[in-house]
Amino acid sequence: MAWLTEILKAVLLTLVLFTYLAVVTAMFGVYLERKISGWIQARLGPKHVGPQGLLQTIADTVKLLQKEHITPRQADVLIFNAAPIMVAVAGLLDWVVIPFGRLGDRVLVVRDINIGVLYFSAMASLTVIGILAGGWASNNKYALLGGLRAASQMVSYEIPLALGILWVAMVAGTLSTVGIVEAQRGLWFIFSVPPFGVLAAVTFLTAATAEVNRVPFDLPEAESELVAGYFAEYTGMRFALFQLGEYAEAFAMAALAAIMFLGGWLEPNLPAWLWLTLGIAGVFVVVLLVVSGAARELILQPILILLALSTALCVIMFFGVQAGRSPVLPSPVWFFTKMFALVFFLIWMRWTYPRLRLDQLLNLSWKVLLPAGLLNLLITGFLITVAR
Amino acid sequence: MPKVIVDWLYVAVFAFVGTIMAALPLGIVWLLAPRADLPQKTLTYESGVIPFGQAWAQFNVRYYLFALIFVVFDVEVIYLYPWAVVFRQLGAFAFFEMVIFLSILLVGLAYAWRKGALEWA
Amino acid sequence: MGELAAFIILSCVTLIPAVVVVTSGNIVRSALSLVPTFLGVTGLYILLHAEFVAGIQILIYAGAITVLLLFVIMLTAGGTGTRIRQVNEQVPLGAMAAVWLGFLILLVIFRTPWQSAATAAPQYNIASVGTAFLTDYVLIFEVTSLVLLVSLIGAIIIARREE
Amino acid sequence: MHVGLTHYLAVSTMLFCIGLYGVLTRRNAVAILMGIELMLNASNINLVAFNRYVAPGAVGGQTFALVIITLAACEAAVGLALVMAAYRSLETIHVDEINVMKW
Repeated sequence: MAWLTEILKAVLLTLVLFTYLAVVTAMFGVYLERKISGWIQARLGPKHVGPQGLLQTIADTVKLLQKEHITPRQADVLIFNAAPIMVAVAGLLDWVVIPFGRLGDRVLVVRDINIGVLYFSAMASLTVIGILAGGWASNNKYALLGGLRAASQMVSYEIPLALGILWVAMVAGTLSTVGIVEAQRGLWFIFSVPPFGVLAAVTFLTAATAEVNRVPFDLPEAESELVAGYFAEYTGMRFALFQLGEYAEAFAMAALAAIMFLGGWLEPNLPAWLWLTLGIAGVFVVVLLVVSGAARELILQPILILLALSTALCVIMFFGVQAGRSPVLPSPVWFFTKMFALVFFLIWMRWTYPRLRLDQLLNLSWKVLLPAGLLNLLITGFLITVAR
Repeated sequence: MPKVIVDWLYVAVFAFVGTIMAALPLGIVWLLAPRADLPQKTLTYESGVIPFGQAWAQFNVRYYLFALIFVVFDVEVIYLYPWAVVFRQLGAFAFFEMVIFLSILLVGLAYAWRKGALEWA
Repeated sequence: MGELAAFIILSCVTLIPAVVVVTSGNIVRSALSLVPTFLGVTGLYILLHAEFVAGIQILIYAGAITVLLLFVIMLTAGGTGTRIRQVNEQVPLGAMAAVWLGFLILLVIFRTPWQSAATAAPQYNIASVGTAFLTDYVLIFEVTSLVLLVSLIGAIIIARREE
Repeated sequence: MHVGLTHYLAVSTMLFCIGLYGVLTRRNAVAILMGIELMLNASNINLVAFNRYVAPGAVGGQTFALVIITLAACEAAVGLALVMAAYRSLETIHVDEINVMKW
């Protein structure tokens, strides 16, 4: 009965991963988004529920659970209900191949599927159907228009996304996510074959941002034009499921970027003196900010916190490397650090760039990213072939 | 059991249990949330304006053109995956095969570009 | 035991939505029912150890062709198709033809003594598929790109006519 | 009971016939294309099954399945472009109403 134990294990892992997605990506993700957005706009963000507003999204979830489900009279009820579930499940399935770290000989991943990154892009492509179905089933002009816009945008950026993934698969020579991380032991892929690694990373991140419909590529949801686009008619928990799927996917993209370009769970392999220099520089800046009184400025406080955290990391790393420990910190710490750094980057982009127009958006995908991605593949392939 | 089967058994269980987990909050809402059917409430939302006609009308054909180009290039990408994994072992020959493959497709992209199929206007 | 159970479940996941695809009066529901069918076929590929084909099946069929079909439905009939008769007058004839053909093929299949070579499950991987494409089937590989080019150009010309 | 080649062939036959039924009875051109996709899927199951049971060492069947997936995508792209063209000049996508040879 080997398969029965496997199914039981799989069910348990599903529960764990779903809880992780609901708590870490959806709830904490929304909290982070609101808090960081607040900081960038020099306001406080959520503050009242729990310490620093940490429990705000939990309160929101409880509120959403008590909201009435409104189904528009003219909607196709079955598809209307199935669409958010499909989007959420597609977001969940992305995470099957994401490795969180490595403890001893065990890699912390649900399954290291042989065709890992291909699997990832296949699952990411399923979201489009859920969005299109939801937009259509609402029988609302804005929703359908938003659904069509979202679908045409997502399919346009699926190709550059795949090209970014392929670049990594080519350099690593494998499609397995664990294999890709292991292949970066010497050098992270963002630095390999310079400058083409950076180019591939930029292609991937741009396409990933568009794929999850985030600013500056948020036309489908443009709240000022389309009243939230394809989920205009969704209320309460169904709306929350769409959000869950979207945040799960956004975090999965950040996680995949960390795995493919930033070495995943691997520790940065820097000499002790560099850690020390970085740490001292960090301490210096923090002290300068506090002494000069600039730290009392609201907008500088989050920067101060981030700076203090990274300074602490540098100092810990310095002492760890001095003591000859390797790795100094458990690997999941690094994975999450990199993933959250990329999530922070996504939120930062949101408040830096204005929304693109539809024609600009499509031009960027088909006329810039696609040729650039293909050329990047060919040139890197050529270099690798020559180097042999 | 072979690794492939176990891998995808997990995927199947994830899809199945994930669906149940996602449907669960909808069930909780059914238990907790109030229900009051008012004709105004289930009206299609169009920013307060009384909706006219069906939403299920026609849209611009350009959406189709982009979907079309996407399908062709998505198919092209599936050939790149096996190539990316093995071209190192097969050497220069495999590389130039892919160059030919891609240049034929780039002709298609150039054609679409030239004919304005990539414009949104 | 487990294999048979998985096979039966996957066959149902494939065939039941397929029946919905061809019988539903609502064209959008038909198109959306294609998704479970394609995923069921993906599962059958997995049972046959063809992992790479399975991944491509999801990526192309479920992720691209279904989207294309949905686009065309929404750009032409839209949901208005829900209230229009979807079948022609050939239903009895078509059903007879399908059942008869199915019966014949099944008869042939069950009466043929197939030479099953495999006992142990083979281990396929993406590298062997890639090698096959780049060595034995290189002509097919290159011609495929021509087919893609021709269909891209043809479809653009047809879809853009009279603009 | 062991799952063998005949099981897969039987399932693929059924899928093929369901697709055939759809092609024969539908008025909507898009629905006819869906039927064709089902039939192509059935043939793909056959190819992969034969690969696994008759020639397990080679990958020819899988390669051909990939080629058929490619052709299915091309067929869908061109077929649906025809549907769009017909719709724009004749305002219908029902094949029993498209009965002029020239327009």
